[in-house]
Amino acid sequence: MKKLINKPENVVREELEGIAYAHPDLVKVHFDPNFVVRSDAPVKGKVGVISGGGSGHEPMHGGFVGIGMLDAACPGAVFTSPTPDQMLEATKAVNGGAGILHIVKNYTGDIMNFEMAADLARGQNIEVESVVIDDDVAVKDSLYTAGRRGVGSTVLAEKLCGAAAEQKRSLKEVADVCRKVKDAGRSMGMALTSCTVPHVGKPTFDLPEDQMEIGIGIHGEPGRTRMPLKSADEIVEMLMEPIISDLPYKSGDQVLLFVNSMGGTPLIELYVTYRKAHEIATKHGLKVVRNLIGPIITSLEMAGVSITLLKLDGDMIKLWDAPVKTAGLRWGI
Amino acid sequence: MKKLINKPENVVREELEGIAYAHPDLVKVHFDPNFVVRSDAPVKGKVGVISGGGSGHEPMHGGFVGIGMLDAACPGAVFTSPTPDQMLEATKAVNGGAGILHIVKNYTGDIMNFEMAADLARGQNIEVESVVIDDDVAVKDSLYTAGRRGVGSTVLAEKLCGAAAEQKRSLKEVADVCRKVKDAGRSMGMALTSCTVPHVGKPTFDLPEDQMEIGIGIHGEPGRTRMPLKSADEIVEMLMEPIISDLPYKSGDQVLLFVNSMGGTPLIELYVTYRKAHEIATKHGLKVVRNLIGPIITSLEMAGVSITLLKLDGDMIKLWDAPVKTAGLRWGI
Amino acid sequence: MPIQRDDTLTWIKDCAKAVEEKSSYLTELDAAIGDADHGANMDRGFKAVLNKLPEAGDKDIGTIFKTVGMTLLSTVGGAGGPLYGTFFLQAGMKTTGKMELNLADWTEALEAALDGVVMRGKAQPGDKTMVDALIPAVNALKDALQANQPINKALQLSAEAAEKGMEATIPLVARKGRASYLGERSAGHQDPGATSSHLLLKTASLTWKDIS
Amino acid sequence: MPIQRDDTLTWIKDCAKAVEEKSSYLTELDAAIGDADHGANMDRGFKAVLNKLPEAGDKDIGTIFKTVGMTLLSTVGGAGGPLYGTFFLQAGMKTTGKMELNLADWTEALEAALDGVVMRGKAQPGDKTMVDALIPAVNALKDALQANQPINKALQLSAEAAEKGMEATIPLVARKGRASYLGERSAGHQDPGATSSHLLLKTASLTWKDIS
Ligand SMILES: Nc1ncnc2c1ncn2[C@@H]1O[C@H](COP(=O)(O)OP(=O)(O)O)[C@@H](O)[C@H]1O
Ligand SMILES: Nc1ncnc2c1ncn2[C@@H]1O[C@H](COP(=O)(O)OP(=O)(O)O)[C@@H](O)[C@H]1O
Ligand SMILES: [Mg+2]
Ligand SMILES: [Mg+2]
Ligand SMILES: [Mg+2]
Ligand SMILES: [Mg+2]
Repeated sequence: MKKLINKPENVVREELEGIAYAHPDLVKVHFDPNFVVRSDAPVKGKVGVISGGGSGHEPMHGGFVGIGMLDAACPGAVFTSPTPDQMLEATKAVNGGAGILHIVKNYTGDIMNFEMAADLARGQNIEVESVVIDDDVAVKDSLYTAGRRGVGSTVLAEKLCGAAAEQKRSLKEVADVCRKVKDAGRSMGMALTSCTVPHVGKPTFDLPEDQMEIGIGIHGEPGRTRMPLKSADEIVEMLMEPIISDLPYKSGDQVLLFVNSMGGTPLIELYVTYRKAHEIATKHGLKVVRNLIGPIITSLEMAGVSITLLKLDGDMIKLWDAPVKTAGLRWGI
Repeated sequence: MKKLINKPENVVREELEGIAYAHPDLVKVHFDPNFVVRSDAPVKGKVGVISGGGSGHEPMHGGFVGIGMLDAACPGAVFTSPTPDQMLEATKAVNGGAGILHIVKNYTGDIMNFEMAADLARGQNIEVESVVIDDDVAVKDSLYTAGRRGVGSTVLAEKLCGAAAEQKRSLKEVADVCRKVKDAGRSMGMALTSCTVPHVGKPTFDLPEDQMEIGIGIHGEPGRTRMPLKSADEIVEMLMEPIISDLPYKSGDQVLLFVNSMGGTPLIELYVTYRKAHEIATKHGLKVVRNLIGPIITSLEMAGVSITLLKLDGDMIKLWDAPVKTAGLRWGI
Repeated sequence: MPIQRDDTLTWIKDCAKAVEEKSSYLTELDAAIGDADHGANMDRGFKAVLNKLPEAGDKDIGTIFKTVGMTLLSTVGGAGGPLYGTFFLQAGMKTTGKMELNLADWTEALEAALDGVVMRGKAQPGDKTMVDALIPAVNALKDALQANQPINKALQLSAEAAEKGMEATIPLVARKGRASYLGERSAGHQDPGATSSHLLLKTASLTWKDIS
Repeated sequence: MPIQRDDTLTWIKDCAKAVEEKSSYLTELDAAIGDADHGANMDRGFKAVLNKLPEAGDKDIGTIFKTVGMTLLSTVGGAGGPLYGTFFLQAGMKTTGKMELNLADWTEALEAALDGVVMRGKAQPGDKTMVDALIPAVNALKDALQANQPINKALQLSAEAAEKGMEATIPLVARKGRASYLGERSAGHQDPGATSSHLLLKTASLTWKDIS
């Protein structure tokens, strides 16, 4: 295992210490339980937007705490959902009196931990709504299973809901924005290499030099199929087809195209990927009016990409363009 | 070789096509010769700031073209300096009548190609100043060799000079800012893994699973020493010591601390790295008043980090804080 | 003599030891059909429990189990955290005030724990989860109780039933938890949560082997 | 009969072929002490030259060499681009208007080319660069000219001198170019640029082996 770390069990704590040193203007870091909040929290009369999940997906979520996006983020151990006490304390810390939105990725652990936290918060008279993001078309949606995983749309929901909350919209309205993203966003990812969880010390899976995994999860969960490595253009087609056909998007739709690095894939390859994704979207008549390109929702040092397509309406475009000031996304301020 | 590419010889072109699709609001991409210019170039009465270098270091330089930073960037083949015709055409395209600054990294190829371009531009009555950045303390500075390599400070120079140019400072004043960065910035990097140049198809060097390379160059040039892998804290000490002792920085100095991913190292490790670097700087009495953390000047998918320390004065801080609107760095606008 | 308060402390400590020993194994099982953290999560949780246990001082068994539950809840994370947290919290509710447990008490506590897990995770038998180890274990306890078996014999039977349930998860296609993303590809692997559940019950039967 | 205009075209085409064949080898040499691109750069450049050559139509040798130089300059990049660009541009200047070259013309052209490389790169003999192959080659040509050798013999001697110069770079510690970053560690490796310079001169001696 080749990583810039000290002891595996200290990675998350030391990361948070680094964030605390680096961004005192943006966030405060709370330890035991661990959470990151906006430096000016709680903001009176504003809905608090909170997300959280296992560490190892940076900048998500801690890198998106700040004006116009998240009020708080709860980082768990690497690839492990955080615990209810973290979410409860974060919820209390950002409670400005207008209620709290929990943006939850659809993983059993995240769901259960956030559910317990929401129950505890309600017990303390804090109004909480939860929206579960489940946008990964690599997994078949089904009532009889855990359903689809939550991936790329989560960050887009965090941006749009954060902007809506900043406008002092009500909890229901902010949650409605989140539900819109949940309904209008679809993602799919692939891996060229595995990643190595620090406390495990060896790759989560073996991927031979000539193979790739299509439909990978952000925790290294095996994908849909393993197959011989193909060209970027062919890979992008394999990711875009299930995304576009799942919703379905129709000609004339305005979309945000989000090309994400799993961590180890550098920007030069993301632009090669973006090029083809943009061309395919355009060929389908979709209008790519906004985009996001970079390592945003990562899987440690895994090489690979995911693509997210989000259908936008006028309000969503305005929310996307609204100022945001976080370590991971920033504009207009 | 596992990469999201089509044919190796098309990587740079397809990357540029991706950039053109992605950022029409920020840049125009010119093909044959290849260069990227601000969408509003040339800006009348403003010094044009240009940089360039081999591809494979993204977001540097093309990702830093836009308001408040570069007017143009010239991308060469992967790890290969661009050619004089690219620089000449870029120079002409951004010539607003106030002269052009070439920010050049100290590599023989970059120096010679920029030199020829500057001569050609002067022949067309465009005033050109060139400043060569050589901040890599891993290489001994010497009049009898090619001298130190140019690395992390380059991007900081691009930001500060871009801001100075945006204020309509004169060519000499903008070049003075660049010289200040050249004098006040020092860097050093290390690699956990090699990178693979697409047209080569195999790693530039072999680095056994238990070894690391200290003092690596951004083109995979061998470093100072190869040694057994150490902890993040020990590695950061090995990078910070030569940086701090080279200049020397003194207690009370205000600095910008820049922790850079070589491409394959994810953000979680950068924050672990930043934590220790910040502590060491602070222990030396340095005041870390600004920072930059991320994959900024990369070496394809190489895993590793570099650290840059730049001494700041009041003017430099103001220039750093000035609005910037590029794909790779953005704030205040 | 029934299970004493101090015996429950010993069981918890033995669980912590067993989880530490089996940590890599549990994580390996989780790597195959999950995300390679079940062992590390449980180990982190039980290490925290060892630190917390002194706080239960000389309190009753219910307090001990609730302390374990709260600690697991706030340190394990993932799916395992809320599930095992709920498991011990529910067992603690049923044993509030008790300083010793007979077989009926233990059976009732475990049944409440199982119900808590089902309420929280909504897994059905055959979904390839820890529930598949816990249900047969609770059923075995009930049978043993009815047959008037001594405690250690009942514990042995329940551990064996859990082991069979655990092994029976191998051919199953997961319908709950992270493994369900794999669909058919989840078949052929033993469920990590069923494995850790069996480990806790087997440890009980070993720790309390002389209690009859 | 001296070297004809068409012979120079053949030489350039043979150079392109030789560079393509040796591309991986040159890149490997560059991987050891540089950045693994010298072969790819030269190959890209000479491929572009092949496309450009028809533009030189039936022009003089100077135009041909200048076309090669301009093309290399705008397609090779790195250190090799300006150096080989200058090399051919300077050779072109010296041969402006000429439709054939005798040994004195060729020697003069190569000397100008070498001077251009030195002016551009400021390398001294022994710095472990292409200059270390070019200087002995030019010296050998001058000697052969003085000794009234036939052209093919002179070309062979200059190629051999370039080869020796190239091999002599192996033990050197680089003081110019990317390899100089390595300091002492650059010793023990053959310089890629010296190797490509030798390749061009060796190709001349093969292409023109029947010209005397
Ligand atoms: N809905 C559920 N009900 C009961 N048990 C479940 C459920 N979902 C998952 N599990 C159990 O949790 C185990 C995985 O735990 P763990 O690895 O700690 O969590 P995560 O999947 O979040 O990483 C599975 O092996 C399974 O036994
Ligand atoms: N200053 C110089 N003068 C002459 N030749 C040089 C100089 N610097 C480098 N070279 C030659 O250039 C070769 C490297 O060329 P190339 O790999 O194309 O460029 P780069 O080093 O920019 O990647 C070296 O092997 C050396 O022979
Ligand atoms: Mg997990
Ligand atoms: Mg090069
Ligand atoms: Mg798990
Ligand atoms: Mg080279």
